[in-house]
Amino acid sequence: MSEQIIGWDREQMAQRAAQDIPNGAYVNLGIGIPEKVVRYVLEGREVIYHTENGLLGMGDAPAPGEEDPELINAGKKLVTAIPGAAYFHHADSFSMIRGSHIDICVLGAMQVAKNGDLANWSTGNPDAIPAVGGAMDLVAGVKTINVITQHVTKKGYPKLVEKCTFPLTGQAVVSRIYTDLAVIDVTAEGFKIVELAPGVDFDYVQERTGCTLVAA
Amino acid sequence: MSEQIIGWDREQMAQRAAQDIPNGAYVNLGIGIPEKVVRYVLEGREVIYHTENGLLGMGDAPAPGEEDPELINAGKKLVTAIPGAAYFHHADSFSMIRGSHIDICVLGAMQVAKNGDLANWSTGNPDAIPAVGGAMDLVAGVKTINVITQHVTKKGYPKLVEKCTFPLTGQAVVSRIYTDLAVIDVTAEGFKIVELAPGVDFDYVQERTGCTLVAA
Amino acid sequence: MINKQINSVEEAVAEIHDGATVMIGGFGEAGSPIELIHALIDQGAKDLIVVNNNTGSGHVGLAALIENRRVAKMICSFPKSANSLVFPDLYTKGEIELELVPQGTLAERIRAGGAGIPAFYTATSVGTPLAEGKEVRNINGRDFVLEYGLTADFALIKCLKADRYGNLIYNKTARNFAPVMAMAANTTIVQTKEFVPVGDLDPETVVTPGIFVDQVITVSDPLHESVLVNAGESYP
Amino acid sequence: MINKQINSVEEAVAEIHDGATVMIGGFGEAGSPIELIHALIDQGAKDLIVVNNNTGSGHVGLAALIENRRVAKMICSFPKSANSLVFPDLYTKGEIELELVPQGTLAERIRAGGAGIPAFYTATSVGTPLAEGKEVRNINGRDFVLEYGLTADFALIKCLKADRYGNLIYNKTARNFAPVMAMAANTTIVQTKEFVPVGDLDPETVVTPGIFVDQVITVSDPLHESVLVNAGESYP
Repeated sequence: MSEQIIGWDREQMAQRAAQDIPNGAYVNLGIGIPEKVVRYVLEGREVIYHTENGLLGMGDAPAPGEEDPELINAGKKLVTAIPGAAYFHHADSFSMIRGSHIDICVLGAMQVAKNGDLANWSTGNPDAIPAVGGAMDLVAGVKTINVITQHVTKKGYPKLVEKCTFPLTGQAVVSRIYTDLAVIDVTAEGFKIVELAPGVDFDYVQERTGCTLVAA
Repeated sequence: MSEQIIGWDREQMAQRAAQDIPNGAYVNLGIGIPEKVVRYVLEGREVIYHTENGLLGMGDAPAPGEEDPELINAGKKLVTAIPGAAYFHHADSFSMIRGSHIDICVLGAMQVAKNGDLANWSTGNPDAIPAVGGAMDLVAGVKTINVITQHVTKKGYPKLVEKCTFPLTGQAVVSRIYTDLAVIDVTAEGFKIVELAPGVDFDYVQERTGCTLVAA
Repeated sequence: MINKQINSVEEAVAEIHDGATVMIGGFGEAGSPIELIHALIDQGAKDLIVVNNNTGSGHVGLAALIENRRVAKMICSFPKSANSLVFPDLYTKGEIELELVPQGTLAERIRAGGAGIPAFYTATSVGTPLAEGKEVRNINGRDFVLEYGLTADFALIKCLKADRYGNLIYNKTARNFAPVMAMAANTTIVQTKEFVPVGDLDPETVVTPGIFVDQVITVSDPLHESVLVNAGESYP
Repeated sequence: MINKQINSVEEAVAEIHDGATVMIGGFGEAGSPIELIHALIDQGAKDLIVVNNNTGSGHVGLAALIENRRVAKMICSFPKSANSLVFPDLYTKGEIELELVPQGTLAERIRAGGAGIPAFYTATSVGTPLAEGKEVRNINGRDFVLEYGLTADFALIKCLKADRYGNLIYNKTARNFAPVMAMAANTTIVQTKEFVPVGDLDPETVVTPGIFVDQVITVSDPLHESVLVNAGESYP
């Protein structure tokens, strides 16, 4: 199986995730596609983005000439600070996370299990360099964990699975998943389709998923 | 026995304690006579006074007209801030104390035992209102705990004793004691006279002490 | 749009329910949100558990809240400052409960509550009556007691400047417990001397980021507790 | 007089001994004290235990310290950023040790070390391989792991402005780990872009009070790690 040619692209996935962020939410964005969410705040809403390296009120990338190498996000990309922002140190920043003050976190994933288990930090390959960053803190502390991910791996394996085979980041933490094919909730009955991408049907998604889906 | 009429007065006790504070020390002062120490920094020395309610770089009382009811010390008396001061919140303030960043604390005492046990927060009287403030944090965290106290209580009972009868603030914490009669170190051999107040002799101090003193 | 500004102290304290745990900022009068406390007295909530370093002075502010029999229990470090009359009287009569906590442990327990740390070890109080009944653990040769994080339903705090996001800065030693209480409370209610436009506060100097703040009410000319106490006033 | 200013980066790092634990500020290049790290390479201390969120980029700064085989062990959360070449190579060969710590736990362990908290509980990592071998305790129905405070012999950090008392302010997200590392190290060595007279920094806005700082060296025009990496530079 090659890369998906139907469904949402990366920008559309970010845009779809942004739609579910209510006015006034405090939101942390993981590295990768989630970083793009910052661009898609809906008209009439204000959302405050937190980056765990010490900024509340993160804005999008700076205009050319406005870059400061000491103003970056958790992915070490150049960002800006909105009016009304605040800087703080790392322990204070993770107090916001661990203390459940952040409302929503949007993360990438390697695997999500139907009970909401998340694996996004290690393949468990003993030769790989393990690197966890703030992922375990985020899933343990943030009220709502959403995931943006391609529905399958580059090799075509399902990322939504019965049970994670990779080492866990956190147990039963994921609420909602935005893939290129669908928006899917983690429910007591398992993965439930909330919305299908244009031109994608249930069976198409089911074929590419590692466990039985529940229809909307 | 009535109040001491020989020996050092309260200002002199504070002044004597100040002599032992080296240049560059970070010092916390307890409520009562210790508060007066701030006035007696020796010529040529700079000492940074910490007050646990959130100020490093505390100065003496404000000049008339300069008072701010929101600039007070731990005894809730009006103070000033020196140039180079810093304000911080209570948890940060006690990080300085608990984390052993304060070099010297000068406290009042109800009793000091010859092994350095300190009692300065409660008589243990079940009818009294217990109040501990920051005393237990200070004795647990500050590198050197010195005490300024009258040598005996108002009723004439010794405050330097074999063993404290009042509930402890901390165990084996006191290094040096400044009384109206003498400067006394807590040593492995017990209380050792370092210096006698003018006109006071060893026997006079010994008579007013609850255990055997070691001469200088 | 985010706007945490509200229009009256009455509205600010309206949701505080009987039995609520309420953290109240201030060390003595510095930082005491006296208008919010008086509004809470007017509002009538009772059986409160109040966390403050002290128990108030005279017959206004926190002392008046206690005197009006709204407080079932105080969690504090120093309940008998000069001019503390009300609490000692009720405590002696056995009509109010006290949990006495060393000041640094109190600050750290509040900070832990806000930071999602359920418990921590500290050397403070080891070997004293305040460690009785607490778990003691030897770590690297020294004894420490286990202390638990402290959270609250509400915090009432006072600041110098606030914006509509709830970003706050404070005045001098009035800062004291407010920043950690703002972290530890489910709903943080702030009285500010000045309300400023978003962008006025320098992001490098914000002490309490708006994430910890829920409601902001402007009290431009706050009462001074010591002035009221010296004048012999009482509330209501 | 108190004067923590020193005259050269060589003098600043002179006392760092073989086997020392050294906390190094910075999240990626933001806040990385690159001149102090290069001075440490020149100084020659080895078998260091280094605490940093990452492992450096390219062949300069922290990556160069590792490449020059001065680091026996890294304590970090994310050792393989973009442009991290040196550490992964040595780690794969088994020539450097790694203690992987979740980022928030790392920050809190450093803060605890500085605050005199020997250990605390956190929910982070529960049920994951990083909790293996750690004490788990159920508190109010949720599992938490026990984590220990982290201290160091030295901290090397970077700031924007400093005075002779060692009061510091930072620039934007370059603040990151520096304030807690300054608390947790026995000797804190700071490189500042500007050295200002005592009294210039507003007491309300000081981020790191001087009590946590031992030595201040002015580096007015610091190197940018990303510029050096993009130019393919290596140190020494």
